[in-house]
Amino acid sequence: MRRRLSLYGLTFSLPLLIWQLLFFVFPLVFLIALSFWTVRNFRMQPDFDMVNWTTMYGRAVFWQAYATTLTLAAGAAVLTSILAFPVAYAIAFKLSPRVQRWAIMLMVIPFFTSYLVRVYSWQVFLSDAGIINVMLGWIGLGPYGLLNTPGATLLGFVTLALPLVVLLQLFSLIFIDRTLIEAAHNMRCGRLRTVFAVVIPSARVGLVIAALFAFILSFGDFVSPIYLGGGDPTTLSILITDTTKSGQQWPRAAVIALTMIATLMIVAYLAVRFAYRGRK
Amino acid sequence: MTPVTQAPLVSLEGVAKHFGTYTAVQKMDLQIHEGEFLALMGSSGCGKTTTLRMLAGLEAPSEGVIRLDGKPINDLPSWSRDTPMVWQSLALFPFLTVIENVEFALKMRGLGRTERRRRAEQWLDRMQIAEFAGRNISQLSGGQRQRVALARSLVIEPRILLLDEPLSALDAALKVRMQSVLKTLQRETGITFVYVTHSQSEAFSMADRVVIMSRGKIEQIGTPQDIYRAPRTRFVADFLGSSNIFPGQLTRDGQGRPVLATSSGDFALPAGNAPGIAGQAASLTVLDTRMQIHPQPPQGARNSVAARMIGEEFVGATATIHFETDNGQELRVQKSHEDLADLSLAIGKPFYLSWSPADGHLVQE
Amino acid sequence: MTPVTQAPLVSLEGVAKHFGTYTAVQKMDLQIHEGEFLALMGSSGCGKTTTLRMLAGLEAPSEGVIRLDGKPINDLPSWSRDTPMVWQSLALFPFLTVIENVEFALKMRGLGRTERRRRAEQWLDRMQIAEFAGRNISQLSGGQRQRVALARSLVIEPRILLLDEPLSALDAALKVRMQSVLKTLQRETGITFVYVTHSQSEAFSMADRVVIMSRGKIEQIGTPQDIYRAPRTRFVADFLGSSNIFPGQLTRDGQGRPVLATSSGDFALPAGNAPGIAGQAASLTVLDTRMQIHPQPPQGARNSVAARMIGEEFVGATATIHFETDNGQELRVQKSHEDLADLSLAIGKPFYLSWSPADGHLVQE
Amino acid sequence: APTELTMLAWYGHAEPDIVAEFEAAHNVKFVPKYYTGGDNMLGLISQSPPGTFDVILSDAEYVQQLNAAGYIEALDPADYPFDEFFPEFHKFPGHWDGDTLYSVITRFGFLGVAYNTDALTEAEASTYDVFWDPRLTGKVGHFDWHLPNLGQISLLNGNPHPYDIDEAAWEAVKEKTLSLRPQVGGFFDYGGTFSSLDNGQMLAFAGIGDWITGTLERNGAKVRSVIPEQGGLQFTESFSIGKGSAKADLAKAWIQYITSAKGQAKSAQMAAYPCIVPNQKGWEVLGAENPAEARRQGMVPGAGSAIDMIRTGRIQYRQLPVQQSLEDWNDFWSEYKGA
Amino acid sequence: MNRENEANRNPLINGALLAYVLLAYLFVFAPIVASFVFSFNSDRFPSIPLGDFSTEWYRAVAADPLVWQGLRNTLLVGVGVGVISTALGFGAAYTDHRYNFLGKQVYLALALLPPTIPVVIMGLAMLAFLSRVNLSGDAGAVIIAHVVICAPFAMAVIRLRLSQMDPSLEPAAWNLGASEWAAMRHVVIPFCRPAILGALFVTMAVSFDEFAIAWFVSGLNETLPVKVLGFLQGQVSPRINAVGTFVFIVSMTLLILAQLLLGRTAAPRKE
Ligand SMILES: Nc1ncnc2c1ncn2[C@@H]1O[C@H](COP(=O)(O)OP(=O)(O)OP(=O)(O)O)[C@@H](O)[C@H]1O
Ligand SMILES: Nc1ncnc2c1ncn2[C@@H]1O[C@H](COP(=O)(O)OP(=O)(O)OP(=O)(O)O)[C@@H](O)[C@H]1O
Ligand SMILES: [Mg+2]
Ligand SMILES: [Mg+2]
Repeated sequence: MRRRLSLYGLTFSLPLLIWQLLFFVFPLVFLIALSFWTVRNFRMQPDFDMVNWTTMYGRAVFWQAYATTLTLAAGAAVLTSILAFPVAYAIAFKLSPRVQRWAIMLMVIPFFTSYLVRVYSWQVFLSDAGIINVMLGWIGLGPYGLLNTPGATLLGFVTLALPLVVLLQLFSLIFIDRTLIEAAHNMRCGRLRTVFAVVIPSARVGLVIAALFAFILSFGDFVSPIYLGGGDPTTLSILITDTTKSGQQWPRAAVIALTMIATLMIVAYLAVRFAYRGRK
Repeated sequence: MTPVTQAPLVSLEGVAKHFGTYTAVQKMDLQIHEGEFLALMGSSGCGKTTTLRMLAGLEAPSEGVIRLDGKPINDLPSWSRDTPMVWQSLALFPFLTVIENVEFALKMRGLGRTERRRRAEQWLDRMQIAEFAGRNISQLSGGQRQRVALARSLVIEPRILLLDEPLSALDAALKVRMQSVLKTLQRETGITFVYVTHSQSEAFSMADRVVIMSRGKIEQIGTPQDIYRAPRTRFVADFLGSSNIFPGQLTRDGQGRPVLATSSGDFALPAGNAPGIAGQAASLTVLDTRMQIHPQPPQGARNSVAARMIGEEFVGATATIHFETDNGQELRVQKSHEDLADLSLAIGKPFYLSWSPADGHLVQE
Repeated sequence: MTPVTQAPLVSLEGVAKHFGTYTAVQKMDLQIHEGEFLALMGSSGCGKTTTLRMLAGLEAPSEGVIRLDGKPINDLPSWSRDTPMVWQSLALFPFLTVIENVEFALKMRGLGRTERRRRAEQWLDRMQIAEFAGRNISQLSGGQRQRVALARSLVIEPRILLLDEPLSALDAALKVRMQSVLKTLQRETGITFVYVTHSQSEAFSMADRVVIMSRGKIEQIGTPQDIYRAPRTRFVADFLGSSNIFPGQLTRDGQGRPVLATSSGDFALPAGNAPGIAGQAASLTVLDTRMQIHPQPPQGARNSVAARMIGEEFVGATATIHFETDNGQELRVQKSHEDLADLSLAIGKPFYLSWSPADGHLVQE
Repeated sequence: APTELTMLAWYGHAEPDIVAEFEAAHNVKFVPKYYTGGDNMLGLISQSPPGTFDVILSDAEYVQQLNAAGYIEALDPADYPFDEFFPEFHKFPGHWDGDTLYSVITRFGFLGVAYNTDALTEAEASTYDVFWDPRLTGKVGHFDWHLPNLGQISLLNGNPHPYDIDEAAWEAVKEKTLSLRPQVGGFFDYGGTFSSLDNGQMLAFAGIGDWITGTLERNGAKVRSVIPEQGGLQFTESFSIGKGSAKADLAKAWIQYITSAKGQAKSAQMAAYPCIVPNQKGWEVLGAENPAEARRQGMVPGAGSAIDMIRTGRIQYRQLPVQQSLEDWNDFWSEYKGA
Repeated sequence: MNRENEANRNPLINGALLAYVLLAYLFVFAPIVASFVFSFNSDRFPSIPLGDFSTEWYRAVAADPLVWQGLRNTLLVGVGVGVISTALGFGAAYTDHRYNFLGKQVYLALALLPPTIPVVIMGLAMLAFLSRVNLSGDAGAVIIAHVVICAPFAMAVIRLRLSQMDPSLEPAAWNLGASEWAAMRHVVIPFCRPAILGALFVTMAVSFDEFAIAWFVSGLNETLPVKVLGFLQGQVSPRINAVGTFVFIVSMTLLILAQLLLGRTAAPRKE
């Protein structure tokens, strides 16, 4: 097989390359340029000024929002992973192949319902007079303030990430060599202990990647912090919109966006390195 | 049940295993004695692995009782038995180093760090892989992995070791090497080995006793010599594969001598191998090394059949020539190249194959 | 270069293939004659497939010239050559029916619908698979697929057919069957077959000439008989695997007779096989069937070495016993069970192995 | 086919209840793009080619910005029925650059204290201090925009011109605002404000007024707005014609229509959210059409009417900060949210 | 063999695990089912106890010309995105399958990375860039932006199929006289057909559901999900549920079609 690109090969490989260069790389590069522009009279002007970077990085609010977002996203990643694991484990090991296929099918469905609609639904569940508090009321509890709390934001993140995390975990668990588990049993490793001694180490790559995806999704989401968290505390995605309220401060918003991208890349790099540590 | 003087280490009494409507193992009786090397053989899917897994507690018997030292162990979970197993895939833990793999079973038994390490190192030494202690499994060769798997199972010094085709993934040269490692190990430690294999060569070279299974049933149990010389059933003869088999019916010829009437003709039977009831179905087996090839019909008291050559297999000093009779039965003859030189073999050419009645062996259908 | 009278159909002149810094095929010279059955043999990775792919135009040679009928075809793309190939995986098109597969090459050559169908049906008939014409590939057995693959390649009635381990995926019985199909086909059509295989048995049973390759180089070309009887190099002897090999240096003994000095002792050489320059490196090969096993040192003019038994392979009527000398060389002896009965073999036991100088064969290092 | 006229507006301004009649009369079809905040709107305009939007509805504060950025066309005052408007709205600040008109006011509303009538009485809600009431801890909501909220605190601090304050007063406003932070249950956009008031999640709201509670009230929710004793703020919505519009004439006709007495009465009762209109004649038409709504919104001439409240100084215009920069206010707001 | 062996099974633990799984599915489906229920509920702000059964939100949605326009846009965009991303994704998958070249890692990164960038950032960057080059504000802009994030999905689906293709299939075609183009037409594309259709539906479904980027770049030509965002931001109303339910049904139909197409051809290959 000829491995060099020919006219024929370029016909297939170039379109995507050109498209992604034009409409993915250029926008991101433009975003970098934008972060050095200045705003005068509510109009952006091409410029090369560090002022947006120094202003944003000089503000305590920015770092607060950064810390909040990082914490929430990391929390969502851990929480979602922990909540998802028993589900993925049970689907992978306890269900017959037929039921398993159904379980996977059902987990795919949420991807096709609007996340907005689901978040809106949660509002109805969580509000003071909402479904949950009404039901708690029947047994004489509450009402509890559930909506507009960081907990509700986390709930939104879990809603967003859980199906994907379950599926990713599931696919790494399904491919675990069953004989490894049996070998552990065979060497006096009990049920629960096997999960920690064999199952989790074997599926590490998949588990870490799943958590990483939960992190990425939560880190950039603005729907849950606004509609379930009540905009309080401020996350980076909220800060992006807020920043523009000083009259067209898109360059500053670009600074936040670029910082977010950099953070995601570093986190992804660390996660992948951790996942593959000690492997060849 | 075979009467035994010494109490068996393990005994299976009427053990069966069903998967849904499928029966993988049918009511099986088997005694395994302390210190013996027992091989389980049979074609793919005959239930060898299932039997082994029931011993290891990885499958529960559907019927019957498995006893260890006389005590039933049917309900003992895998992790409460000391029946370590060596897997075909080895099932080494890829996320642990060599020594951590070997320590695993000791850790599960709650041994302290230093004691664990000491005993693991001792076994690595014994298996001559001490120098790889800190390596990852992926950095080892096939033979080295095999040794790690053995060390990992033996470190708890069990009374019985279960092996499921442990050598099948190795190349030919390494296989022979590891056979001698295994056999020596078994002799020196006195541990009972239950060894599952496809390979006649492995089973016959290493085992004290061989169990031949077919479709979940035991067909024959015996020493390698017994089984090779006197297969009890047609299945066993077929399975060993070194014989040509003629199915037929017992009857008597014009002179009243017992013969087997087959679709390829009536054949005289070996002297000592007197037939039972006339009319009974039986098969005659003839080792492929015992057959002669003739361009013309042979003379004398030999049995003979006409057959066309259909192919040739060339293996080192010998060749196996394949023939087909007019009614479609395939026959094989194994000969050295010297013996074949003057026959001018060619595919499609007709020949005659013959054997002395004394080289035949009668088996049950 | 071997001198040939008839002009070759295909010739490779100094052909080499590099992948990056790796050389898969080294300057190779080879003539393939019209109507012959040529087998390419060698261990995995020696460049057999690469050679075949260069003939098919799927790889471009890095150096040298490939000629078809004397005309260089280096730069001809695969689709402009009539060098059909049968792949190890068969590479049948799963989304086409049997007959559509066979028609494919004709369609690509722009033949009309009816003519295409007529010629495809003719080949299906010839390969005895006409009844499956409308089936999907997935509904065929292994042997039937093999026939479809052959028909698909042969339908264009090429002068040369390239085959890359076509039988390796089949089971043993089918292999022998298909060998006879292939050989008959080649004889009847007179098409030149270039047949790549791992298997000595296949190459030696079917081919007119065998090419043995090692690490991208041709080690020996010859008829099967020539190669088996007189391997030219140590590699070939090793590769055929039926010989024990003693590397050493040519020298003379006390009486001035030529001997080979090896790490296991000095060995007398076969008579006709007179040595070249003293001090030159050479190897002595001895077929494993030609060696004897003795419990005590043998007497007489035989060469002998001491060795411990390390294992045994049990194959039908014969057994191969493995030994190891004190300096770690492995030796093998193949014997029938009868011959071994009185030796009381046991792993670890010391023996003596001997052979007559006439059974030795001297090869280049 | 009808001509398409594009309108950039808050939700509701191009819904059938408002535009159907005009569309039929002029064979026009409105293509609206609804935004949810002025900055959001500015962003959209700045990123779209000139001429994308024919008609732009914006809050008065943004008219200045639109004009400064050159996104809107100058208008001829003679084209519009200013003579029917209350005099206060003839030369509305920010809509004129010298003598050039850029935007025509179409509706306005008052911002005060929005409250849940189950939780508070009107008397209790009649001061901004109610936000600090311990009963409301965690139940005070902010409409998430600095101008109305900080303006209200500025009023509470006794500044007569809430947006024209010196540094000391600004510091005082900041300090006062920060003291409210523990009471706050969230910062909401338009939709969030609606739902959290309706489902009782928030019991009092700063920065909004009848334009939201009025809608909810119509749907049976127990919420109301009141102008507290410290006074209220006025927001103002105005129509402009987008720079480069190819259908400026139609756009002009639309603005004429919606600022006419008939259009104004319609606009006052918009299904999406009700507002007060500046056209005196419009009040009359509304009073005839729907006296109850006219009364509810205070569009009945006399004491306590909307115009009266403006004239007696109870209402101040919402506008951009005068002595501080917009950034200062916004940055402080971000800090406040993050506190 | 998927199931654990029965010898080591404990019904109590398994029961608890299965109960947990059911709870998890309940959690996942609660908002979906609720929105479906609310869409038929007369209250504008639904709560317990539920109001009367009503189809008024559907009627409101159906009567809203903007919703129909949004639907038209969504379909237009969906089809455009499906076709273009599938074509681009196919090219990239084929490139990855067949060729090795310097910088392939970078090429693959470009091909696969976009879905991992948060949508707000993508939307912002897209709008900023597209408006500079006068491409923003219409369905074309949404298609451009959606193709960027959808092409990787198409590539993944088709790459998976190509990896099931016997690597000698294409050379076999050349060897039988098919030029590269003919082999593409007669072998590669027929082999990948189910995956190509699958990719088409998956990318359409993703585009159908994307609101954040579309909000930024769609300008006046809003798609349905952007409308939903508008409903949520502007005037909370159970129309969200009605539109959501509708979009859900369309997406699911596409997904099930894709499943059927992929499943049908995957099965016979297993023999
Ligand atoms: N968990 C299971 N569920 C259903 N059937 C099973 C299961 N395990 C094994 N079987 C079936 O039981 C039969 C015996 O299987 P077993 O693995 O014991 O065969 P084997 O003799 O080890 O074969 P091989 O030599 O191929 O390993 C097979 O037909 C297999 O398909
Ligand atoms: N496209 C390629 N790129 C790099 N190396 C290659 C390529 N194709 C083959 N090689 C290398 O060239 C050598 C010869 O390969 P080839 O496939 O010809 O071996 P072979 O003799 O057919 O082996 P086998 O018996 O395993 O099929 C191998 O080492 C292989 O790794
Ligand atoms: Mg098995
Ligand atoms: Mg090869």
